[in-house]
Amino acid sequence: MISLTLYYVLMAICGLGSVVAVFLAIVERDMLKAVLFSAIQSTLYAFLYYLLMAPDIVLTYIPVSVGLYPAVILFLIKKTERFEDVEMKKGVLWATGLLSLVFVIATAAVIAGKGIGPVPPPDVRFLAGWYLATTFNPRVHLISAMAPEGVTSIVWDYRGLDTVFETAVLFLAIIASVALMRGVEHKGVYDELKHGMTLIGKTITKIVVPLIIGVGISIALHGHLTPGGGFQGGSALAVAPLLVLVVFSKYFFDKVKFTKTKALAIRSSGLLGVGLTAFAVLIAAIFLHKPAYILQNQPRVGAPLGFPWKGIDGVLLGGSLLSFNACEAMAVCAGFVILFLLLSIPERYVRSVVVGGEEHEH
Amino acid sequence: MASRVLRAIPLAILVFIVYIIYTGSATIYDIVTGIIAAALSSLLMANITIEKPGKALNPVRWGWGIAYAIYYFFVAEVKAHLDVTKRILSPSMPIRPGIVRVPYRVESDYAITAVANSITNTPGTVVVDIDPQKRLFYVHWIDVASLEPEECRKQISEDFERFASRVFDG
Amino acid sequence: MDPVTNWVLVILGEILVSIGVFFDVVAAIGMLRFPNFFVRLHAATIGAIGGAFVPLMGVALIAAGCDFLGKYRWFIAGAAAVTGVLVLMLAPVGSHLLAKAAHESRAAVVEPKVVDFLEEDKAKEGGEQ
Amino acid sequence: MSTEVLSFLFSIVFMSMIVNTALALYGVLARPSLVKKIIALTILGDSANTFAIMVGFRQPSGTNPIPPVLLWKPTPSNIRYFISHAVDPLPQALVLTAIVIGLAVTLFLVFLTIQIYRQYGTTDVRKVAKLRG
Repeated sequence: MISLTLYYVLMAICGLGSVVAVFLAIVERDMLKAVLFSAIQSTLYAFLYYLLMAPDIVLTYIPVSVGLYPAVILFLIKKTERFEDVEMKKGVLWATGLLSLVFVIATAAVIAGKGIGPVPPPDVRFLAGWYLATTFNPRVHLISAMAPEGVTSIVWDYRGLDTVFETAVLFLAIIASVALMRGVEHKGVYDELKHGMTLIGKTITKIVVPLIIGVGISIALHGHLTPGGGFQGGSALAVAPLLVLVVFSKYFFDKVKFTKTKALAIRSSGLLGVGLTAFAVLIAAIFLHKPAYILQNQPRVGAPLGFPWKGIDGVLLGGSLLSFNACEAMAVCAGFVILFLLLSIPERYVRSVVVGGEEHEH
Repeated sequence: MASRVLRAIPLAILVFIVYIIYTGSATIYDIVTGIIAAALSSLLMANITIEKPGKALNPVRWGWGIAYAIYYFFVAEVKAHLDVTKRILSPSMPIRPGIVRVPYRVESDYAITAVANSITNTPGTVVVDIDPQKRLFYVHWIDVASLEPEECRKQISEDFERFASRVFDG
Repeated sequence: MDPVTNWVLVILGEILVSIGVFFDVVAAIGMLRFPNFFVRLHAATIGAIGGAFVPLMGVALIAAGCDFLGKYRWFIAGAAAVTGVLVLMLAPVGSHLLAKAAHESRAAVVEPKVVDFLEEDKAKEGGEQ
Repeated sequence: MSTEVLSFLFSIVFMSMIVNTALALYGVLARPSLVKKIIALTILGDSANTFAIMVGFRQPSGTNPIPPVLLWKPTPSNIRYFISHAVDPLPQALVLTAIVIGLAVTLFLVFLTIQIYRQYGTTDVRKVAKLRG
């Protein structure tokens, strides 16, 4: 029981720590410091997710919220303003901060004392039990996803259509950002001495980037077996080009001839892969004159076709989940690369293209 | 293209090892996907990461690398750790910090990085900046014993350079 | 493996972890006592090598000596070793780039100091241009 | 006794998320800087996601819960153990897509903010409102 209490103590520390970090992030006038506090909050949340038994979330949340997102906000601060123009009294600030902490502890005590608090229940809802029972169960083959990873099964099999539409939202957000920067093309000559960080940083980045790519691919391709999947692998993969961008500078991408158009092509082929996998069984069924569903993974009642879930030597393949994960990782990674490439174009240059005509009016 | 494949080989081995260890199992599926992942990432990065593939597969260089590691971990690190620990724990805190010039004579990027990382990793010395044209490290030293660049080199980095040039240079 | 080797591995690993604990405490004291950012980096180095690399190697040895872990034994050992090597590679780059950025932006002053040749050389170059 | 301690500690996390949501809402609504609004918005999203995951958490009596990954052979007894100990996978699956889409939307907001700065030369919404006049 002591170990269980310790476990919850760690959770509570993460919660209280995140309150402090969020408070500091919100009231801070210097945006650089605010981003730092926000990253501390993200780290504490990631630890909290780990303690709440959500390893899948940890694997996406760490690259997204601790890596990509502060980097993007730092780009934003560099291109706009660093300080917020607001006056607040020191006394009021400290009182608010302390009051929020006291509020948390007091209300928690009240809730626990009454015995009606959000005690983690010993059981989950009936629906969750159903999902868990059918995630990987050869005995109920006709309703199972046949992959041991519960979260990925739900993402791509039980609620597959949902995920496809959410991928469309992601795609539209990125297309909209690209549209805002339309017509901006910037190329430069990479100079090893002038651009990027020092030689030491560059050499180590050269070694670390292939390792990050390897780990990202591992997360994506084992999504149906262990915590991981397309989103997680893609956001882990996106850290590698970001690292190259920060350490080597934007002009290095021009040197190796990796352009926005190429990234867009990779992204589109990833999305095409997602689409093809969604329709694959249906297309096969049309030729074989058999009934089938869109997004079908395993054989269902009245639809006898399906992806193989077991390879040679009893290797689990997870049916369509494997293909979905690989394509989604490609699409997510390339999508973020496009945005980083756009964000890294020098502001002075963009200004001359985007608002060049309109500025004369003022 | 052939040279690219040749360059990718040492990198692919490294990525494959990390892939298998990260995955935590070694079934056929892991090995097959591991080979794919290693080939993809190493072919993508080969021309950037590796210049001469022969160097990475040369056993003599590996031997010198192991000697470097043994010297580094059991002599240099131990000495530096004990020295700085003494400085931290002694009540008077005897420090004379300053940034000194330390010239280097090694050639390749990897050798320079290895020497610089060895200097930074030993407590008491941190490489603040590097000037590739003048071939100088600017090192923040916790106990400046000399202002002469050559004397500093002798005290800080000479041993590292001797090993690093045999492992990475030539 | 035979129990004697296992015991030797586990005890060696535990010694390394204890060394790591000692150096972590020393590094924390150093962070508090040292006067400025650049000197504190040296204490941080103790925390990264003596306080992270050495205990990670200890964890690798302990995992290698634990029979009950079954097939995960070598993976835990390997993961700890790879993490240790990554710390060894990345920690100095971090300190170096932090130091460079702090020196360039003058976010931290090099005070107290005996000498600052970097500042002098920069001033000289600025004068020449 | 012990369950009440656990309940108290879990309630702290729960209330922390409520306070974080309130602070983030204050940041989104009352702070003038658009950059600060974006930072607050992501904190708001993360706190909401944490709520969702906490809804799916469980505490099987006496032992620790396990993540929703079946790590053993799918025999009936293993599956029964899995059902009685694993946490709810559904909120995790929803949060997973929410995180990635949240980042994409944030990126779009970042681009919009940069565009506003290009047009008006400020990220302060009060000044932007005046400039539009």
